Amino acid sequence: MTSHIDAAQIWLLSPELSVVLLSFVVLGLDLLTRRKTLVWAVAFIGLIVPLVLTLSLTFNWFGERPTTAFFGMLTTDSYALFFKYLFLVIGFCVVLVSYQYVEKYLLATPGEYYSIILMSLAGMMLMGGTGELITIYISLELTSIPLYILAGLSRRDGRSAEAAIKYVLLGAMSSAILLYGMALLYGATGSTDLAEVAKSITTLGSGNLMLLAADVFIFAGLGFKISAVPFHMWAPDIYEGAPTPSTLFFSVGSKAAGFAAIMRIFVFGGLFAVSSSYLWVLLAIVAALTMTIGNVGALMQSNIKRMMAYSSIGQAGYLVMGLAALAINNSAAGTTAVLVFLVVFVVTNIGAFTGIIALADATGQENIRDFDGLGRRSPWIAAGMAFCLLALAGIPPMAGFLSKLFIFFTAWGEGSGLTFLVILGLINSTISIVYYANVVWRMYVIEPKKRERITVSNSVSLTMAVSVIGVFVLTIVIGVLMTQAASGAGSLFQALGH
Amino acid sequence: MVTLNSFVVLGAVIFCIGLFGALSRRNAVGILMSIEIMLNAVNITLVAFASAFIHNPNVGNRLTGQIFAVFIITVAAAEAAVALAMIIAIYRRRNTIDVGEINLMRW
Amino acid sequence: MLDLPTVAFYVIAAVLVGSALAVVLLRNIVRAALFLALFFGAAAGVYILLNAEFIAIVQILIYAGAVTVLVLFAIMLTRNAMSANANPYSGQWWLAGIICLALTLGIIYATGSSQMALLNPFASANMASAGDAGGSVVRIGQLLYSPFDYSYVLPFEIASIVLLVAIVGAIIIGRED
Amino acid sequence: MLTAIVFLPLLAGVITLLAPERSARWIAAIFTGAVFLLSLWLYFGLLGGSFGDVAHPQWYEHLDWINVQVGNIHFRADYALGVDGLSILMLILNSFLSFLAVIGSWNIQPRQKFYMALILFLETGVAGVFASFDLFLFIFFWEVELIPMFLLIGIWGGARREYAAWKFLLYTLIGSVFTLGGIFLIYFETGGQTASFQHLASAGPKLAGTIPFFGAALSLPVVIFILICVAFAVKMPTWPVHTWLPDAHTEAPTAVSVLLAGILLKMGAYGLIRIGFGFLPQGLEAIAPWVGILGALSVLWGAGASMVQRDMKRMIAYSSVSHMGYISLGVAAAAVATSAGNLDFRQAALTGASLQMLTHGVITGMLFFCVGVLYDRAHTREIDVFGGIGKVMPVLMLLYSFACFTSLGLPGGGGFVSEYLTFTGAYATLPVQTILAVFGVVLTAGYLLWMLRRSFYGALNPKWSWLTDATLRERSILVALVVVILFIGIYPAPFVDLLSPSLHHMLTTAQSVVAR
Amino acid sequence: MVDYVWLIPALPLAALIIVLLVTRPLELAGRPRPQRTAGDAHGLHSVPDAHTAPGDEAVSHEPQAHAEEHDAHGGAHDEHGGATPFWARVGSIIAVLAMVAAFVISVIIFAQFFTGNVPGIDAHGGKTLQIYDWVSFGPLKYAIQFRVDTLTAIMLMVVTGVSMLVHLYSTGYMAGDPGYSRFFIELSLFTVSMLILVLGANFLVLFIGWELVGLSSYLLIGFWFDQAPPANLSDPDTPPYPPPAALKAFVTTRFGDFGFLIGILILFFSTGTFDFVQLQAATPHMNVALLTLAMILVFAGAVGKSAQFPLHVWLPDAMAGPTPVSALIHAATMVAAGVYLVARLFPIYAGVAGPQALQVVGYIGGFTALFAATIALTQNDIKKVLAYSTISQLGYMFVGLAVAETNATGMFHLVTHAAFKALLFLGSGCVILAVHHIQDMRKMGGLARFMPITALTMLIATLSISGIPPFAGFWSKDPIIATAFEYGTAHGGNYWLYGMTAFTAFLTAFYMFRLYFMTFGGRGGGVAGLWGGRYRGEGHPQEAPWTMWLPLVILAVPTVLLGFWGINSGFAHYLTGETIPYVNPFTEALTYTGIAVAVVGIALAWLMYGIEVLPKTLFTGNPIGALVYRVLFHKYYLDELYGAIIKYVVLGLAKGCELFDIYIIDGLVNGSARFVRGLARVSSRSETGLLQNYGAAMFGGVIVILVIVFFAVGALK
Repeated sequence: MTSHIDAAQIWLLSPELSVVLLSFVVLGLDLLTRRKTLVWAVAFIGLIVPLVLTLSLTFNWFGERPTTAFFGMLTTDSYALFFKYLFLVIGFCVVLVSYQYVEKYLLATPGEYYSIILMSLAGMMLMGGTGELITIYISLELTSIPLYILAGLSRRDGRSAEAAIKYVLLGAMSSAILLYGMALLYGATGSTDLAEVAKSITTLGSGNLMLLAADVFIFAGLGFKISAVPFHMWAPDIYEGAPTPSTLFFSVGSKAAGFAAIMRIFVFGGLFAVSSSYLWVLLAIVAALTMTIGNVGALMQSNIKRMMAYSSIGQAGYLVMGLAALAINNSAAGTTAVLVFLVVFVVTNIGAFTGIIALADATGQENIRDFDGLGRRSPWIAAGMAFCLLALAGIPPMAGFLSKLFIFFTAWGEGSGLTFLVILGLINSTISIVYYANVVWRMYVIEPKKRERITVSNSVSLTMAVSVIGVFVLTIVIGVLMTQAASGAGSLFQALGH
Repeated sequence: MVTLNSFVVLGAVIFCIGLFGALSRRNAVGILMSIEIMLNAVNITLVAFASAFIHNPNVGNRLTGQIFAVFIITVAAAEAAVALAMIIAIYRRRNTIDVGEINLMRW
Repeated sequence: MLDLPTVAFYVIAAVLVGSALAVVLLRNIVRAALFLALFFGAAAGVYILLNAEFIAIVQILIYAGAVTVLVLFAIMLTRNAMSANANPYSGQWWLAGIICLALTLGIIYATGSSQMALLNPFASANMASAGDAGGSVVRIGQLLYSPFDYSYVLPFEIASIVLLVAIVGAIIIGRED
Repeated sequence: MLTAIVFLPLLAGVITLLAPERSARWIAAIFTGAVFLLSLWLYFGLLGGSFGDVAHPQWYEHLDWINVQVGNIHFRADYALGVDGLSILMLILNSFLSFLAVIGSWNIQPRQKFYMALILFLETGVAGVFASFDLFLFIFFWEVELIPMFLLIGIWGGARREYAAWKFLLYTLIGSVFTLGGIFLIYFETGGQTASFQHLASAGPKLAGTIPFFGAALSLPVVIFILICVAFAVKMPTWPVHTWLPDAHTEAPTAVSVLLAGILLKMGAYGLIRIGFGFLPQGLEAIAPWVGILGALSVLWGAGASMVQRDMKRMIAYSSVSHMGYISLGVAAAAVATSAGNLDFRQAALTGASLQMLTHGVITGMLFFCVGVLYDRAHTREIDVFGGIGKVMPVLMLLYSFACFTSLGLPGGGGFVSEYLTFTGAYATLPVQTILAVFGVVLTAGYLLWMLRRSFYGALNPKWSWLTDATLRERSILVALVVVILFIGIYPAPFVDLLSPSLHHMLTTAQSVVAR
Repeated sequence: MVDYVWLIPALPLAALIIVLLVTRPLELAGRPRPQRTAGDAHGLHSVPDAHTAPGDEAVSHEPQAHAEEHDAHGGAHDEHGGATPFWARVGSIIAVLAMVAAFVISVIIFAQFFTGNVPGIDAHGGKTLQIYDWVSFGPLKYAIQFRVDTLTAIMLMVVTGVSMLVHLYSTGYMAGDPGYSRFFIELSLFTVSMLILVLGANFLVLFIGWELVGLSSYLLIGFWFDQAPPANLSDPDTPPYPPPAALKAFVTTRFGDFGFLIGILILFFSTGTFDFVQLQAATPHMNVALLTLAMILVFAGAVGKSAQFPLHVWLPDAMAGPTPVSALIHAATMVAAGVYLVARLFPIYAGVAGPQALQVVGYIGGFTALFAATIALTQNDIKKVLAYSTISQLGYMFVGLAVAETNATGMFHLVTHAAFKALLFLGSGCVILAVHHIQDMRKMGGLARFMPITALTMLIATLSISGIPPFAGFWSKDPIIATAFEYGTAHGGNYWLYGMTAFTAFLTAFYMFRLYFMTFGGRGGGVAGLWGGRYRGEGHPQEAPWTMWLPLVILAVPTVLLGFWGINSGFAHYLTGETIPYVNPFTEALTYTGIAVAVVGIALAWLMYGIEVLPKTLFTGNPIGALVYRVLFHKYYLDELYGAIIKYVVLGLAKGCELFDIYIIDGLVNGSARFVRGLARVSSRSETGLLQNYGAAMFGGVIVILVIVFFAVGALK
């Protein structure tokens, strides 16, 4: 650990730093120009800078990179880099897809909108890249506060404001419980530096109640972000009420950030190492509930965003199953599975939401009914959306199948205790196909009431293309992805000397 | 004698009082105030822990709990600002801040 | 043994709990807000008791000052938002009560019964008389933004962005369409 | 080579989608035709050499696809394509029927382009199932066909298509749930290093031991077998999980029914033979009598239910249940090892069952095409509303009768060969079940001929006097099928030679398990 | 020549292919195509092409007129007098020529065996010819092999001979029928199949032939598939209606095949071979009880195919086919396949299997003989009488096989029966044609005057079947009755078989002469009612053309002469290769009893139908007689019984299956779907939209989890 901050440490921070600077630039640009396209283009192209900087970190362009900076509060292990890329992809796609929606439906100017998104993005990136509780908390808030704002940005109806207030109040409650957990953890170990926590935690018994209470509270606080049952209840309302690009953003971003933080805290902080025998049961129960309630709840929805909310709860269930697999042996396999699943989930979810945005851009409708005959009204968007929905459902040949298979496989392989969870997961994915396929059914089978074609802006089409191609490529190179994820997961465990 | 545990218990009690308010007050501002109470409870706990750790040779001089409390205060203020803005926004739209009536979206 | 700090603690604790209950239970929201200010003040007292003067100052400045004012403004702005004769408590207050009670007991049970590894030597010490703990403003200043010694400069910088975001957000949300 | 066969249709499907509406069918026809020729080369290219078995696949292609080792978890799924005799046969059947399906739906409306693309996607999925040589790749392809089929039934289906499509989808998926569980089990139990067919074929039969289940200790191989084969049983379908089939068949458009009966059901049978029998012979053996009973029950049940159907397609669908029962019977019989001496009988049974996959594919395909010809004109398939239409549709009557007769196992048609082989072989190990199944032959004759009698025989119902006979295109399809059916029926040796090495390999592996 | 035996089936096959692929398309191409005019779906069409054969190009027809014409013909086929197209005629000539050639080869082979000049013959007196292998698994061979021995040679003679004559006959009988070509295709198909059947060296080939003749039979019975149903189908006097008859024939025989196939399976499993010769060597190692069961099951196939009780019901209905078909398939050859099968396996039946096997054969045969004869007494349809007579005679053959030491007794009756029954059917065909498709004998009478050749040949055949010496029937039937008597003596005085066969002989004589008198004779005819009499029908019957009467004349020759082959066990010697001790029948009293019985039968028929001195209500006048008559007339109500079983039991069970599927299985399926949907509704109701509920859920969840974990700690500690 270097004793003082130097250029190399700034280099480690540079991706996040550049995102923040970009958000300032965008915000400032908004004052100077009224041309939305310019703002949008700057936001979009500007994201290349953090990408390049992340690449420079990955490939050590400027010499061997230090492992940590800022007194251990910033780490750039493979795990962190993995999430940086993931969030940058999310950033690119969200910025890309928002172009038309912003001017049509949002209260905010494009500059404000993009800068808020970018700040949140910086928060997310930091969440994956820090190994210290205070920083995690602050990053979480940097992530969340923009999201609260984003939820309330829709100009059109009261639902958006309602979503925002629900989101902010529940978010604050969850922050409180998270903080309480962190406080307890601090109280138990005397440090908020996870590496030190991991060291000192071993002297506590596995059954230390204070530690377990801290575990539960921290999980509850972050469980809110990943919408795990029973902390999921906000998701349907807020997904429905928020403007669709924002919904997309927190359905993928917030969730990924939540998982980044959970795994960081629980693995890096050594919590799983100490209390795995209790925690995996807890996680298994939560996983079972989450996927069941998510998937069953989605069946009867009529609003597509609400359905997607339940869907993402269901997907979170699979992820939590991965966490359980991670917890049971505290092994990197579960982490790998979660990382892989997250990537695929992010890409496919972006595709699915892009379809929703495309329809909303054109018609302003967002009921499942409104997708009737989309296959004829807009063949390419419908095809891409169907492709992504089916990938979410885990139907081959889409990558979703493989990532889900991998997570189930890992859970199955990690312990016989998770066998029934896997079977429940398989049953759930069958149930989930019903509502995903229902959308596909409506898009292709039902005849539309209006037959005129839907015009889709290029940016939306491009996003769709990116995510479809992404899914397709992921299918083929999923092996590579898994290897990368495995190295990311490995780096998370390395610090512990595993 | 006031031990660490006294402070922790105090924190727990206050946290839960705040929680009760957050879960039962119908006025959105009231909920927000309750949440502030919860955060304060956390702060009390943290500062208490920090004091307990103060003689710890490894970490004591970092005063982590106090620093944490500073950050929490900062963020809570920011959050409160945003939340109040939203309460006002919804008041403008719906003319109510009764969370029992803010249920346009359900099922 | 009943020394001054102990007495002070119990007094402050009683005020804290009482004012918190008042905030939570009072029907009149304005009064509740005023009790909130009291609560914040009492909390500062706790901090002083713990020799965390800086925190106490910040608490007074930000909470008792800024936040309370903010809240009061919000209450003023949203006047008549609640129908006067409506029950200020939601229908699930009893459930909330059970939850809170259980949670309190749970936390007390968890913290009380467990051995706090690093705390062991100090856990039973009389906290109220710990003496100067180095929680000076200077030390805290160092810890917040020293680039050379161990410091929380990264979260500090992030916190500044959080504030910026909050400002921007509040403006966007709060402005008229 | 195999990659081309599997993915060419996919490519063609994409091209079809991009091409203008009018040219879609031509593209589809050209590509399916090309794939058909390619798949023939699978056979002719090996003529004179070995057709391979599961340990020595031919046309083998192998790439690392997924190979991750994290901790104690090793997830390995190779992109391994390979064939042995069994797969070659199925691949040819697949490409052949897909080609015919494209030709057979030449004038399908509406949304012709989309239809053709879906057919092509379907072909890819099915070909992948038959060609994959890694269990994970297998299950990957296994579900590829679902959505194209779902949409094909949904968009171009009959009145109750919604119910049928959903039923098809969910039934199949629920089957897969168990199968995936079984696959995980077998993967980890056989070492957890690879799921390649070669590995499983050698390691699977060695599995032994028990697995606890709510206090009971169940035999591990049996449990794995049952789990894995649930999806296959659904797909085949076997009683009592067959009820999706009549609905799906009835509602699907003609060519899709052909594909459904012709190849999709064979995926189940193929899985049963390749995975159930090939990898877990000891598991199958332990419950073979029950599997045999299920087979016989399917035969009789399907035949019985066929008798009382009013809708031709529904009747044929139930007849598929019945005919696929022979496959279960044959495979079950092949797994029973009462003594070393009856290996030859068991090979006969297994060959019969495998051949039944082919013959049922072409024969039922032909039946569906015939019904399709009728339906295209009359827009009804209700048996009783027709009457004496042989008078106006003599060619169709001839071909339809041919299909019916070969379906009921008349010599000269392929059905006879497979049924005869199955019976003669299966009797050696499962006599009672075989006798029950043989009775199905009588029932089959009953319902098929009764159907002919009610629709084609008798005085022409004046209502239908305007019906026109099969067109040249329709005739060509049917005649092509006739030729194939006759060829199998008269000279089955090439097909059996193709199958023999792979089946023999499975049987000797199974035999060695019992010997141990 | 034996090596070229494959030519025999190949020739008709070639003819089939040529007709199917060459001449018939030419014929169709030459046919004028009617123009489809707008709105002619129910329009009127000009006559010449109103009735197009199946296989025709898509043509629109005028259906009502068609149906009416059918009715006018009483349900029989129509269009006589219409010209047969040139190419159709060419096709038929090709078919006939092929049959002639096949017959010639058969004769040569037959002669070779006669002279004993067969190269490469094996120890079992035959030669197995490998055609090709289906498949083989180790020692299990599924081979397509032909076997030629004396039994085959005889059958080849019978099949090709009768088939040739029927082909020839059909060129006349079917002239002008729109399905002329199709008829010859199907006829050739039958011949091929039958030849495969008799040539088969193993069960596989035999079974192939066995099933294929079933197909041909089905097709030919249903040849006039487009007939309108007659008004009163259930009336026994109504001529059978082709569509259901064909169905019935096929399914009923399949029922027998079920047993047959199981028998094959047992034998194959036990011996590992299908080959008849190898089976002879292998069966002695089998469990006798199992073997006996297997042989009885194999016989079940014969019961179906040879229309023995209780599976005989299809044969009378099979008369719905054109008469040449009845002659060839349902009298001479196919129905004899069952007999051939038992004869083929005779060494096993008699030598290896338990005695129960042949007892079953004998009793079923004997009972059927009697049973069918009683029904034949009451039938008025000329073809139905002959059909029941066929059933009865087949029963004789089985008795002959069951009671005798060799299979020669039964086989000899098969051969002679083939001749005279074919003759009888072809003759009846001439009659039916002459009286314009009336089959009811009550509308005939005195036809001998109009068609002397037919009458004379029919008379010879009738005498033959009645067992009057010196006609062939006597020489083959008498040994059966005699052997049955010996059998009874040998089995402790169990004369049941003898009694049945002897009584049947009486009945046969009666009903056959009843048929003759009602058709050709009658009161007022010459030679005491034997030659001519009052014609009760309409129109002016005429003698058939030469193509039709020539086969009658040719068949009359063996009908008269063939019997003499039986003298000195000539036939038996030829067939078995052994020298069988021969007893001159005329030295036995039993023979005279048999003849006397036959004569009494003839006399009774003569009194009742020839000179009609006895009233026809002689036996039916009293209540018991009337009841018996009713029962017999309705064929013991077996059709009704079977119909009821099918309708209520089989279809009931089938419906049960379907309902189970719909209500139980699908009920479960749909029910679980509904359950999940209900669950979904409930779970989405939990989203109340109230944020405090959500918060309560969150913190409540925290507590629940906390409690679980704490309890887990307590439990695990």
